[in-house]
Amino acid sequence: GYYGEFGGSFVPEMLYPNMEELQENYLEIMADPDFKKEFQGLLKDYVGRPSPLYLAERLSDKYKAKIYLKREDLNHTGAHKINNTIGQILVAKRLGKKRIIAETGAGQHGVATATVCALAGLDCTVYMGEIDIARQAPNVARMKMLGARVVPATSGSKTLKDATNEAIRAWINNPVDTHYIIGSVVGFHPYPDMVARFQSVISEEMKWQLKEHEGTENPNYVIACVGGGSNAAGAFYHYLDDENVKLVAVEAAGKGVNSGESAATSILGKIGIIHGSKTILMQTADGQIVEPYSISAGLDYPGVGPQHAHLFQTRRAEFLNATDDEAMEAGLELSKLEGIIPAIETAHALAVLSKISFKPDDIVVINLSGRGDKDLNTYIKYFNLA
Amino acid sequence: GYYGEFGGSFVPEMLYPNMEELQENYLEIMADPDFKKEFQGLLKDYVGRPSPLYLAERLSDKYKAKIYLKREDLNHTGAHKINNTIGQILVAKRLGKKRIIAETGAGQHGVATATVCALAGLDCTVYMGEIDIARQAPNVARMKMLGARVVPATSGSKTLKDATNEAIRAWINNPVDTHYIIGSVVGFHPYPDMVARFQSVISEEMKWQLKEHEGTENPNYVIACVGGGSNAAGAFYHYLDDENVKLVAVEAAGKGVNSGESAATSILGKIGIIHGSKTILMQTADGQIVEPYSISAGLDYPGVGPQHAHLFQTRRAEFLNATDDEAMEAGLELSKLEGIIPAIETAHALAVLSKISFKPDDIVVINLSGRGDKDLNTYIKYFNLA
Amino acid sequence: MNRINQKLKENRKLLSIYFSAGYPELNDTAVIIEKLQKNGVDMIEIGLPFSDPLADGPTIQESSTQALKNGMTSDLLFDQLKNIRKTVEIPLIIMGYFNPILQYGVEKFCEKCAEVGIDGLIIPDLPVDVFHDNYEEVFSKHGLINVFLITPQTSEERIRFIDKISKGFIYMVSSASTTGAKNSFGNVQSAYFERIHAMNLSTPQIVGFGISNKDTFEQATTYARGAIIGSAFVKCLTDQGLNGIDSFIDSLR
Amino acid sequence: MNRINQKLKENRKLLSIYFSAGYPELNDTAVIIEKLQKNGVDMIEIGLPFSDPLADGPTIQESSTQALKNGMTSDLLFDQLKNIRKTVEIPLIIMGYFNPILQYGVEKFCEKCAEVGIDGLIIPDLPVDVFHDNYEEVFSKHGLINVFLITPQTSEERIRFIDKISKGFIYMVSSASTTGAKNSFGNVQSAYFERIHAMNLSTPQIVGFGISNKDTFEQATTYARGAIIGSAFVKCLTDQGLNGIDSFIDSLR
Repeated sequence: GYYGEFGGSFVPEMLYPNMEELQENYLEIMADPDFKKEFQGLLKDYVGRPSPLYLAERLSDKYKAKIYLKREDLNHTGAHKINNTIGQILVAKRLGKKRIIAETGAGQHGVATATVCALAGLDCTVYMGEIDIARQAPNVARMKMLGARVVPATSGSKTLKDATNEAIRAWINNPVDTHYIIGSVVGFHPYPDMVARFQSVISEEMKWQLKEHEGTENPNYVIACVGGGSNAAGAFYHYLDDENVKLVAVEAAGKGVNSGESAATSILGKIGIIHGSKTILMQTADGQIVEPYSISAGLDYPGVGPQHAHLFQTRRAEFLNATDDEAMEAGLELSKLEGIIPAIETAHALAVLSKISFKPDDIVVINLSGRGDKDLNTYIKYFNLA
Repeated sequence: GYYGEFGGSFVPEMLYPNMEELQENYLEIMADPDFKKEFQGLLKDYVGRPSPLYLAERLSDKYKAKIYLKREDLNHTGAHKINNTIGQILVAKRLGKKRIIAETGAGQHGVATATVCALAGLDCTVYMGEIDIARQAPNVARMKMLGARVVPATSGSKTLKDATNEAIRAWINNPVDTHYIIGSVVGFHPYPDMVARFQSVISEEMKWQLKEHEGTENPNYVIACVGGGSNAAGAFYHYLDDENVKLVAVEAAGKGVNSGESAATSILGKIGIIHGSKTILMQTADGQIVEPYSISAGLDYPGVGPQHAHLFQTRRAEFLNATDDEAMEAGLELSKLEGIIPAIETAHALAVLSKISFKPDDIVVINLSGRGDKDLNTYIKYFNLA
Repeated sequence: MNRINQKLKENRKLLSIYFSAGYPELNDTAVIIEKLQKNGVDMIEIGLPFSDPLADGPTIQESSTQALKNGMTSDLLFDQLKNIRKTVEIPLIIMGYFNPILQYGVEKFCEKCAEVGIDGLIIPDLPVDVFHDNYEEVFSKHGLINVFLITPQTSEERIRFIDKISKGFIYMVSSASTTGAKNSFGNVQSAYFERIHAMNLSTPQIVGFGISNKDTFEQATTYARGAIIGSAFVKCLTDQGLNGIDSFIDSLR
Repeated sequence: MNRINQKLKENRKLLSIYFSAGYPELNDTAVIIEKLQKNGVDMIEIGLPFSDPLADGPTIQESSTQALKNGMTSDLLFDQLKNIRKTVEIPLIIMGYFNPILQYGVEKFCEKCAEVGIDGLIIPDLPVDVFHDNYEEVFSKHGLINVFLITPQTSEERIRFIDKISKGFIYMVSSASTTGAKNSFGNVQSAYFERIHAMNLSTPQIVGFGISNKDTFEQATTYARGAIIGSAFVKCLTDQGLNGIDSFIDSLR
């Protein structure tokens, strides 16, 4: 349950039985051939995996390297989130759970959870900050179309962190027949490990796809954005032990790292505990958790997954960041050069292409974690496209 | 250029050279190994093909047959439209064209065209009815993000038919370096044939996928919605000669076939000429083209592709229809049973499941032509989900 | 001899005028025709309005739409024209899209044309080969000339073929465009006009599209037998009604 | 001997009260403590406010948020408590989430607790095993009792373990829930209370969560040594301020 000094299970006793049940069963369930078959089958026929590895020629020309995009945006529901929710719903079924709860920020994980609950015929409740409900109306509608209840989180800053709090509270209040599907590699053990394993299909595919395209499994760089960090965890997973592969995690710098409106956790955070996990965390000197800011609703989490904290501390991954402005321009650039409108989260990863000095034959894989349809309103306003 | 008595090239002389150039070159270009390699490569790495063939178990339980969904909704840009625009942009490049024009109704084909133009670095202008621009703002924004110009069609009823007229006029005014990417199996020869060939990848994949799942290439039924008819053309293509496979085309009945607000062309239409093609067409006794109605912006075309007219006339395909209400309920049902929110166009195809008497071991393939994200506002309003 | 062929023998540049039947008012059709003849116009294209006029620019589109709103139909047009030959001598051509004619029945349409004294048809979206294979006979039977278009992009081979099967004149589209008035022609048009002239075709050519005033009329008819004014005339009707006809035609000569 | 252990020896059902430090007003902390003692309360849980109180229902969440807005900090709390032992005899426990304590430094936090006369800590999100492995020594060194929670879902094996390492009392969470007042307990709670009673634990139990009035207090303490009232008391502070304290406590006995 630990990555170096990070991770663990700092949960209230009320959640101990649920945590213990998960910890004791998740690896066994995941190793079961029936589970594997069902999981792989749904990833293939329902999610649409493998997601392509696409050589972006015009982007490559511009940044003078061989740039591949791992197309998680093409997954069902439009982001990598579904890899994890498919996995967890199958775990929940095997644990005999009848109800599912989840938190969501921008609504992508909420949609991915509502989706798998519809598929499995399980009751679904999604907690979402009252403010996010108002500004992410289309995703709220998607969840309702899928039969989920969306419950507003009215405490705190009424965004992702508070939705997570509410989901945990809901679990405390209904511990027995309920499973909580966390959307990122955050929270207490075994969540960071379980979610990373479900997302590891990303780098698993990258390896054989790169082998097909380039004759080598290993790129020179893997670049991914990090909020909680699930897409990065999946993209890094099978490269962690190979020091030749440079791992680049990109955080949201908001209006500038030192502007007071940022989500660059690795720079601004200190070691602390959030949602049951010891990690790097944006907080006051007094240990109160600070609400981060980013134009992207999926990156404004005040912490980072414990494994990422470890990768940062050990320097195995390089942590860069991109401001709102840099991300928006990178999103527009990809749209115009490659015909792919990325999620604003993903656009942060693209924004560091200009900050790295590549060699011409460097192979770079950017994890294109999600599509930008959900962000059109933000793009429209920002670039005045209406 | 003809399907029975339907089809042909009823174009003004001003377009004769363009038409001739296309007619003389498209088959040769498409047969070229380089073209095939590039087309197949983009379908795989950029579009995300093969699209899965997904056995929808809960839907199957409900309708007592083995129901498969062909997941065109998982393609890049969210519908089958991209298969055709990828193909045509490669044709256009090989013809040395510098500018692309297209028409669009709901905006899906416009987005698919803007996408491939960004990818190819070609100038793109999309004609769209003034009314559709107002009600499909997100797709307009997507096109602009992708670098396309969106020009309002202000004539006639200011919707799809008129956008098509404007695109044809634009081509007449710029015949030399411009290619017109038509979005469906309509228009003059070679468009219906060329578009059907590009879309035929749908049934090509269905065959080997069904073989994998069921040990047979042939389903008992293939069901697809029909506006112009490109998704149906692709889904029927490789089954046309096998009379054991029942082909079902589903038209939009709007508020009822005889309500005066409908788009059920096969029932309401007569033989006539629209956009250069002889086909079945909704028109007045005096030969004026009638504006159809459907809640789905992608099905309200007053004609139908000439091949579909032929399939209707020869009874090779069965033409059914679904009203607005039936389609909306079917869309909600799929969302809640399978976690897939379909485009409202596609929902029409789903709506006939309750109208066909299946045998329990019947294999049914529904072409899930597009995802419903673009239709959320309509769903929200209709079901009062906000 | 068909009135068109007779007119083409006259030794001067022919002025032909297009307008949409039933526009501005439903029953203006015959009045406009009579006024045009009175003003010395040589030939008239009577537009049969269509809901989706692909080859037309905004001016003629709008006049078609208005004519349809006014209640124009094929039957009504024939009715409006039933006594036209009592007063009008000059060639009359119906210009319309193929679908309304197809719905009317091509043979029946031709019969009616002959009955009221129409001399020819221009159907922009009826391809030459389809006409040639299917409708030439019925047109001939009713003494109707079908007029084909050529454009700057039409190949020499195709122009020769059209020349061969044409029985009246060739409608020479001035430039790659839909209908609509221009103020002048440039070098591209001149080169095109010269190129066609140099082909020595046996069928006379009348230029259309983009002719709006005396200058463009003269440029267009440097080599051609005549020219057709459409959008500029429709615009005059829109702005000034039937009272503007006299001065409009006067300004062209 | 620690005041908690001493208090647990008294031969009556213990009433313990929770409130959030710095609420309703920043400097109410000491006053409330004194008033509670004066009213015969046996023990007090002083809540150290946290931005993200996972185990708490809306009432305590809101009081924490308001306390933070008022300017509450760990340092300020110790400052408010520095003279508390001049007037207050009953056991005082700080109840707070682990992150503020971790940021303060666990050892330094314990030192300050000892300095102002705090007797124990309840840290809901500090797991038993982490405490046991890392912090038991420093707590002991400063004479602090750490209080562990059990719930209806806690396994017998785990309860035995907690019983073994507990030095004061076990905080027996009445039901699967976050904090918040209930009006009564049902059969499920009774069975749970009986089940724990039958285990014959060596550590006394005090029940918390859902106790709001005389009835629930009595039900909760049928077998247990005492009960803790939190949300109901905080709600009383919200509604009536410090003036409501006397009658609130009075209504419980």
